[in-house]
Amino acid sequence: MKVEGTKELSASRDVVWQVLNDPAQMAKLMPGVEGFEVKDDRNWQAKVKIPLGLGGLRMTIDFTKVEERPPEFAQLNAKGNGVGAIMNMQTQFHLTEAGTGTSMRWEAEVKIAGPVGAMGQRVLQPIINQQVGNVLTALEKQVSEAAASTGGAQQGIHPGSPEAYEADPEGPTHSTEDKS
Amino acid sequence: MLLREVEYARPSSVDEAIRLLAANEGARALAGGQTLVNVMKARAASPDVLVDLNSLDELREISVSGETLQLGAMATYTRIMASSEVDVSRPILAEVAAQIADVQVRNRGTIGGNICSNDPTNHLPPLLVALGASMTIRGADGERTVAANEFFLGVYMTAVGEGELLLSVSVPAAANAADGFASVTIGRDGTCIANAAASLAGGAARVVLGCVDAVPILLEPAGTDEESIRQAVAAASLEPPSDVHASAEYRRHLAGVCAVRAVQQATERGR
Amino acid sequence: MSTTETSTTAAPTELQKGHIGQSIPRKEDKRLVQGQGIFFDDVRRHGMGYVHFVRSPHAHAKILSIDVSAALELDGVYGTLTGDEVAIQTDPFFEMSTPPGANIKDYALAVGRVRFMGEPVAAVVARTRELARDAAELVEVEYEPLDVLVDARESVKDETVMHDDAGSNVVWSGVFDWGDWEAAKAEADHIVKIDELHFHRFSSTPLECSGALVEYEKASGQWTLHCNHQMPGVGAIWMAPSLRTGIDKLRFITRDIGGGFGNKICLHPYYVTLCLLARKLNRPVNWTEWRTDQHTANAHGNERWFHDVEVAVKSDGTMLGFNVKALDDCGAFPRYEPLGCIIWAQVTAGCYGWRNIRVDFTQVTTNKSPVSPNRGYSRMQHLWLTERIIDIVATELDLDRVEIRKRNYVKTEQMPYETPNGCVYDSGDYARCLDIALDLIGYDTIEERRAEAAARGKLLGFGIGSTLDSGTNNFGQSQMLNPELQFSGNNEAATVKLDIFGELVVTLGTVPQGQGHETTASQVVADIVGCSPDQVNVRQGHDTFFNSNAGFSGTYASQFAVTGLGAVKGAADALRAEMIQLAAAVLQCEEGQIELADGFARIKDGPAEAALPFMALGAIVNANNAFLPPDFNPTLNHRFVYRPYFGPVDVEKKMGKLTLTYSTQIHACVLEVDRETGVVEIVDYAAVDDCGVRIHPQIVEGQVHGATAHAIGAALHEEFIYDEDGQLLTSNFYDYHVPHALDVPALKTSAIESPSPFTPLGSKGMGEGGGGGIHCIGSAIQDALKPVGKPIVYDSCNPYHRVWSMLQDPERTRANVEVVPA
Amino acid sequence: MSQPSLSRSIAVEVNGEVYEREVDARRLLVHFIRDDLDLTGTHVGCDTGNCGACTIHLDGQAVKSCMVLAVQADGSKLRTVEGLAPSDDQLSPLQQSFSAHHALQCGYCTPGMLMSASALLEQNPRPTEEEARKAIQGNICRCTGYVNIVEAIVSTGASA
Repeated sequence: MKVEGTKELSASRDVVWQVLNDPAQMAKLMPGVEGFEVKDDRNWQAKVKIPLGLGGLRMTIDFTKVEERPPEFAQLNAKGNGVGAIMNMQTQFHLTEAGTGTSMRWEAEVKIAGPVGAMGQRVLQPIINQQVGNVLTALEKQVSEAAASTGGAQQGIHPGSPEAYEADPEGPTHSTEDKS
Repeated sequence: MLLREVEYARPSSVDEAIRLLAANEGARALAGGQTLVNVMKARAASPDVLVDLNSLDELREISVSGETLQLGAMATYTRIMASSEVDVSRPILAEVAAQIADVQVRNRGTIGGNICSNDPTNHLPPLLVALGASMTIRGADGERTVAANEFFLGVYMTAVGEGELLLSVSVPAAANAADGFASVTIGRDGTCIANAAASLAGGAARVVLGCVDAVPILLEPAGTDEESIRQAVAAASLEPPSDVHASAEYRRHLAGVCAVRAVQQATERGR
Repeated sequence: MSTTETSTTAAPTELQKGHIGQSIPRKEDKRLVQGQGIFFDDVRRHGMGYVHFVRSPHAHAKILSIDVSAALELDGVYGTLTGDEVAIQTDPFFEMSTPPGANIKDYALAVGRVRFMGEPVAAVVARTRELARDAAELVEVEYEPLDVLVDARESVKDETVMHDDAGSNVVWSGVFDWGDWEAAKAEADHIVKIDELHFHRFSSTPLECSGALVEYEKASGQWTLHCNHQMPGVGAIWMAPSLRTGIDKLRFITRDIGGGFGNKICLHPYYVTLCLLARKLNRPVNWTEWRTDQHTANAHGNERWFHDVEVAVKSDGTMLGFNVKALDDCGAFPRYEPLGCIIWAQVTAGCYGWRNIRVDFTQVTTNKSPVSPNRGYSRMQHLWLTERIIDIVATELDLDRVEIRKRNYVKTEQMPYETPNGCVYDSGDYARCLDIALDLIGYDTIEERRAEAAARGKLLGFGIGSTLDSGTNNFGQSQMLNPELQFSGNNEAATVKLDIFGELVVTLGTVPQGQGHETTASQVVADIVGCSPDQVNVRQGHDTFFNSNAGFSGTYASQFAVTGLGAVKGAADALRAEMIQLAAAVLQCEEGQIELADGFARIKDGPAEAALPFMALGAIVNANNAFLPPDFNPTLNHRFVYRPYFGPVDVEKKMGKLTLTYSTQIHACVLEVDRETGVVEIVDYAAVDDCGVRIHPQIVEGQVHGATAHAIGAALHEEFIYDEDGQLLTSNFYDYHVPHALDVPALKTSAIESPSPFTPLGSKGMGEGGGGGIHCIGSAIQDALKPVGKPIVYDSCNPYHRVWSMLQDPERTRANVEVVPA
Repeated sequence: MSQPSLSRSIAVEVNGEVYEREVDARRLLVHFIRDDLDLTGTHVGCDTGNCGACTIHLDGQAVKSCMVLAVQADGSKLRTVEGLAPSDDQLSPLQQSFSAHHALQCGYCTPGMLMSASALLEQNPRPTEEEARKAIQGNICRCTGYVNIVEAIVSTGASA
């Protein structure tokens, strides 16, 4: 299933790029995240309980940065292993400057395998749209927070460099999924 | 067929139910169970605690007061079909309830369960938005009323938050209201591939499409003639899901056909 | 409403017709209407464990590792089984095909690689059903996904190969060339070309899913399978060598079965896993398949493409022959295949008299659930092709669909009629059945009804589906696929005995799943031995230890009325002869003077006291035989193996008698299409059946009703649809819509009886129905849509969205068809 | 206030007899009837609540027992197919009509059909063919094509 769209973000492209490349911040975007572990700057894992309304779907998702052309393009693959569901997602982000903000064009190819598929495509597709929507709202919030706190890109520390992570908040953060 | 472990409680009052829902993270109300139990069988999404509402008889009442027909959240489809109050004050509700699934499901399934599960193919969400219904929700900090077109937020997601309970649905009473409902189903009276509801009042038409998105899509066409209805549907630039029964293009086309037929039925009923 | 006209073109066999031919209340009903039936899941054993399978979410992947440790630690788990244990303890199931298909390795669980979504990878056994599923979710399997093949047209290119041992995806291929196609092509006035037709993948989805309770007795090495396998004879032939045990160590017991329709023939992989578990854990194990498991991983019907169809036809509509390439998709493992590559040849000509037919047949594997014979097995697909050809030729050459059929039907006077490939159509009157069907749907008022419907914005159409139910396979046809196969002919066994107290006890080798064998068998015995069916106790179901079964025992392929009842008749005849001989000895008279009637053996027109109740005969043989002469040792217990005579098949020319009898089903229907939505509604439906002498008319009519409902579901709704990743999108009744009571119109049925000259009772096997409903609904849809650009129906399944797209773009479907002057 | 629990003890009257059992909250009523009470006449034919083979009467109403939790049946009166016949050797008019009209072949859907049909006849003793078809719309049969089942129900009404 192909899902795509564009999102206007208030922060500058560098700030958006910084968020997209910071596993700790990206992990917080996932709905119902209960914990994450950064393996290296290209791989990290998030434990999530995706809120599906009638209950939660527990999944362990492994993210891999596949390709990047800072600060304009990033491609991310995600492999989710849950009970009764295997998710495979390729996502691409194209960032272009739009005045002081950034216009982000994103595409995602989502594949669900296993008995969850038995719920029927016409229920799954809206659910996937919904979850992608949640990720985008969380990204927007994350990006505006980042823009506000750094007042623009921190000089001298490249987001990819190891020191950038020492000052990271410890342990799993609470779910950022706002109360609907 | 074999559910995950789950905790179960059967409160004897609404307030007790609300306390249980608020006190337990991952708790979910169990009404008729005709959707929730099946989702739990697939182990796709499982609540941790089930709060069974079937002892709360006060939620099964159907009553008319003044200009409003009030249906308790636990009113079953069978009870709605047999209710003289519904027949007198908004008969379309009984006619559509009679098209839902089969006798056994209608004996257990409830109006509250139907709209709170909000499966995109359900009959009642688009109908209640078209009728301008409103939902009464109670939580720890009191009651509030939400209009139908703000009630539905996503698949299996509504304005009813954690620790809250839907008490009832109120529908404006209008004996010979110009209401209509049309659908294209898998087999006779089967699951809806596309559906639409319409309610005409004072020359204006509320047309609501189901099955084309996670939530019912409310259209307010310029007129009630076929051309305005088709334009309103086109203007909505729908992106319906595609599945084995209908491509996005076919479902978009069916949405237009159902909208026109629902308005036609409403127009005839209104005469 | 049903009308029955009886026309007997040949004299009925010498039986005094008493109970045969009557629709007596069924013996099976009393227990079934009280919920006292015994289905396999109703059988309980102390300490039994429940099995849950760990199934692959991928359609094609390597298995890198399986870790059952977490599952074993869960409280209440008794044990597990994985593919590597199966590969060590068992041998792959024998394959019927020639290379490359012969080299496919098929084990009870996936070994090294998974090849379809839902394929069992491991099994877990626990104290309760729920615990077994919990534990199954704790088994960690690491996969490496591979390219997926979901389209036979891709698979045949062998760019991705599913079975390395075979080296190709082709299971079997061969060319059948009967008559002289080139001559027919030259003689034709027109050649109608059809690029592609598609028979879709679906199955009968019996309401009771598969399963078994399996016990193992360490002392004797005996397995007992309380199960719903519908062909234990062949099931045991697959399982015993795989389990490296004697075939007698596999005792199959069936009691009641909730429908089979062919979908319960290829259960041997599951049953071998259960046998291994029962032995490993030394505890009875129950496996109950759930609906989603059955759709994703049990038994699908054959999906078949037809390419480059050429039809040689004269201007007056006389059909000379056709040439086609067939591509059959058998899913991940052949199992009962490649038999489907030849079974269709039983009805090569369909109902028609054309003499020149060429079929280039290939069967390939794909990453989809393995196929198993499904009601109408392989003949339905081919009959659909012949009926599509007739309808497309009629539409393109503006010929009347009724006249073109009557012109080309094989005529009654030609029967027994030998087809171009050596089969013999025994009896029938196709044209007469068609007339009755057309009369039932009010054919003569069709045009008025079409106009009236058009006024309501509805497109009305009528359709015809003429099919043959070939019954009683000659398994010798398998030698046309693989000459070394030691399979030919057919057989079934039954035992009839007169007990010490005069009760008649019958045991069958067959495996009824609703066909009423206990009742029809009692009717045959009662008429032969001279008593009432109530005095005949037919033991329920199948049990290997009855010792009343044979290699081909089971209930499949529309053969019970011939093989099953043929065996019962043989045994009853032998018993009858011995009873007469004994009575004559006791009453001191000539055997010719004795008659058996109303439960007595008596001297015809003799004094009342010169009558021995059956009990007397039973008592003499069992407990009072001192006075019998030394050379006369009656047992009153006769086992008979019925064997139809076929003679050898010609393997080179691929000719021979491939089946014994041919029942006829002619279906006709009227339907309306909503022009705006493509929704189809059947407004009139008739099915006419001719299956020779009917033992129990109501049971025969019930089979026609059931086959029609299956066909209506398949023609409009039921399809196993896979996405490009090999994920099944219609994996349960939520999206796989099976017709319910409001979907099936009131069916009008009628029947004629053309007795078969080749069978003991003049009866013919029937019940599969040849897909008559699929053909006639497709025909009616094409007729209804004619005013909107004459679109061509090219698929056997036409849900609303496909009908709608045909309405939007008729040209796209017509680009498939071309009429060329010869 | 009743605290949520993983299992409960329940008392259920089935065909006139009261059964008391401790049962897991997650256990479906159909499995409770079949496995715990050994009343195996009620069957399972699907895993999405579509087929109706599990239909029983719960407090006088036809329901699918695969979509009710066993714990929900505490204090209720159930009737299953085993409770339809007035006595062991005498069938109800509906059961007799099913046999007379060959309204069953394999018998797997029959218990559920009988429960739906008997619930209909209790409310509407003389149903039309359309009413009979609507009453069993939730009961799938794969053998009979419904023709004889509808005839058996309508004729039971007619001769009542």
